[in-house]
Amino acid sequence: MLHIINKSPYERPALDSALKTGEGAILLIEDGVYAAVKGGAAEAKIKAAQGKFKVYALQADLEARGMIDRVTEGVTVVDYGGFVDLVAEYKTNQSWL
Amino acid sequence: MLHIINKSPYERPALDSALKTGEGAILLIEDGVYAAVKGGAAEAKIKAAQGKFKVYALQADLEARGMIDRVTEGVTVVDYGGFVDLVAEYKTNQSWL
Amino acid sequence: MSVKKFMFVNRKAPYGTIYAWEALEVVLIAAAFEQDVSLCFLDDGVFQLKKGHNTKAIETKAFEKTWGALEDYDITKLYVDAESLAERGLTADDLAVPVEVLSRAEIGKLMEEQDVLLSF
Amino acid sequence: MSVKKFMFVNRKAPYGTIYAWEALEVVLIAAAFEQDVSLCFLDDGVFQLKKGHNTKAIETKAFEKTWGALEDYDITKLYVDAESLAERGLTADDLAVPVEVLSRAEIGKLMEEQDVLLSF
Amino acid sequence: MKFAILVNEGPSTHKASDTAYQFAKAALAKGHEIFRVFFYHDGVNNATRLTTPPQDDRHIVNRWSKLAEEHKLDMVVCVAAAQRRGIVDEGEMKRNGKDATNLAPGFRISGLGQLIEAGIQADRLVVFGD
Amino acid sequence: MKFAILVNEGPSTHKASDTAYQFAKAALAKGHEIFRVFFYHDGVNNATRLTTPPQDDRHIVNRWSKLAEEHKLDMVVCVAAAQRRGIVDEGEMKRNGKDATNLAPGFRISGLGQLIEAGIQADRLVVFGD
Repeated sequence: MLHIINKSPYERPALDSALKTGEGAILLIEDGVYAAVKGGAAEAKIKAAQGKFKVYALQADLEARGMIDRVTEGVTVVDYGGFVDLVAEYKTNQSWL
Repeated sequence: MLHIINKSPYERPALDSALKTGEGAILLIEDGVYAAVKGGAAEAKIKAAQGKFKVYALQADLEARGMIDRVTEGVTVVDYGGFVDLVAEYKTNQSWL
Repeated sequence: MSVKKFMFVNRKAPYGTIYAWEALEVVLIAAAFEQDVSLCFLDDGVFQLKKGHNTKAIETKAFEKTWGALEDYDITKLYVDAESLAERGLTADDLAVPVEVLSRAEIGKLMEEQDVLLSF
Repeated sequence: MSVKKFMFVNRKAPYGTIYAWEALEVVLIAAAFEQDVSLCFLDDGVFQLKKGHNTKAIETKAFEKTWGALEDYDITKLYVDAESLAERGLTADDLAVPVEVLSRAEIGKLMEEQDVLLSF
Repeated sequence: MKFAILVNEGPSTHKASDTAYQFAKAALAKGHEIFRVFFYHDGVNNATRLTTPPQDDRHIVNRWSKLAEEHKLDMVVCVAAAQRRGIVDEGEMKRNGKDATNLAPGFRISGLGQLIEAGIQADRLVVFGD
Repeated sequence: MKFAILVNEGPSTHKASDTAYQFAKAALAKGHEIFRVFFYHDGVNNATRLTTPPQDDRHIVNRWSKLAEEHKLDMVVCVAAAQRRGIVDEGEMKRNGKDATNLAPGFRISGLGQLIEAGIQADRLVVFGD
């Protein structure tokens, strides 16, 4: 299934909780995209998760935060259309609010 | 100074951040009162902090959450009047939102 | 009307915000629509079920009794994450209603089986 | 009018919520009242200062330029927590304006010296 | 494919409404159907016609109204959440003895059943919130 | 002692407004003065007279209005935050070409300067938010 995460990994347990619970795909949006940025403490979490999850991050939110040029390897950047495609692709989705 | 914390220690870094930065007194209110409850992972943090901080927790919020009978030792329970007294007692206060 | 599997994922503490209470209102409506309803409690959501709420001093409606009433609406599938309980110093005995305590992996499997996941 | 020491404590990431932007509006007013204004950035608040914001696709006003304009309002005391930066993989070179990078303890001391702390 | 969207936060403060709007626009552009947009919790605050955002900023409410008009979207505001937060149409005004309305064009106030129905009828329900 | 209070969240969704209200009541009961209550961010949503909370629940807006009347409290709603969120008095209605008002009794709309002034004049400013 698709796990949608809109919370910063430095402020909320949403990403940790999703990683522990599920499998499938992770889509990082809004403040959640900070998890897709390399160099920070979140990088190791995302790298460790990539065996079990495909990881996506929303382009618009990465750009807004000045982070589009430092995305962790293996993370796929998608636009809003890609967001729609992911929701269509997976039978179920959950927003980890 | 007085540090006012209204966030659960399990969901937000507010308490950790206040403990690292300041000294003086900690007042736990709203979901922040979960830090004042014994038996959970937050208990050790509060006990460790008690050398540097006086720790208070708001009675009304502990009661609402069914936690009034399991407050960590050394934490002083205050009512809204006590909240007012604490703000008056310390020259400055900060809400760690 | 077709029946779908609705799971309500509760991850927020009660009273600090209204999400837990307004989520419960949705649960009751889903039951009225005779859907296959389950609730799962993770992270601070487990605090919602703690017994002994007394909201008199915060002057807010308590919803502890509603948990007990869920059975009248044929809602009996309440799942609680073992790890979230333990981290918060709680056991199933501390909760206001009977629940099934599960591992994260078991909860993950249940989520995969749903049609609709509503998270609060 | 008397002059007080106002410190604005910014702990939230930009754009996910409006707090950072509306906080900046208060900062500018405090400066217009000729108060002794300082800003401090902790936790996710350090992300507010990251340079290179491009908010076209989220269709929201960017406020990166406002940091540069603060000097015109005689606001020059911008303090950033070293630990928060490091945890997020950032250095002072990544930021849109010159700041003073301090330890938590140093920030704590500055807070103690304030008259009013406004936190966002 | 048939989508339903749940918006749980108001305009401005949280990004939920913005992201939901961009998602809806992208879904429509791809030829998908949007069965319903349901506004709950503070999401009901997206439905007031009384906002005046800064001129150089997006107009979140009008944008939703326009999208609804262009694509005949069904945008439903939860009545219970709306009553708590003061979102009022003609019917609610009379029922609750209020002296004004503030519901924006393209929105209608109805019950939570509309959310459950959206969950049943749509192929996918996506939640945007905080 | 002279207190100022800043409320940054709306009614119902977050507890900030409730806690601020209980704090204000307790401060007044102890003989303190409240120089001003300032509503910012979503806090401006506390100032709509259009809410109808459930009958067995507290009425957050009316409670503030009543406290203000009893104690002659100065309750100020930030104009910029109010415009973004649709809180409107007579003056704002005319200025922005709106067709209704929703400001509750006891509140007035004014600028952010009123918050800074409160910080200067009061002995203590306490922030309630999320």
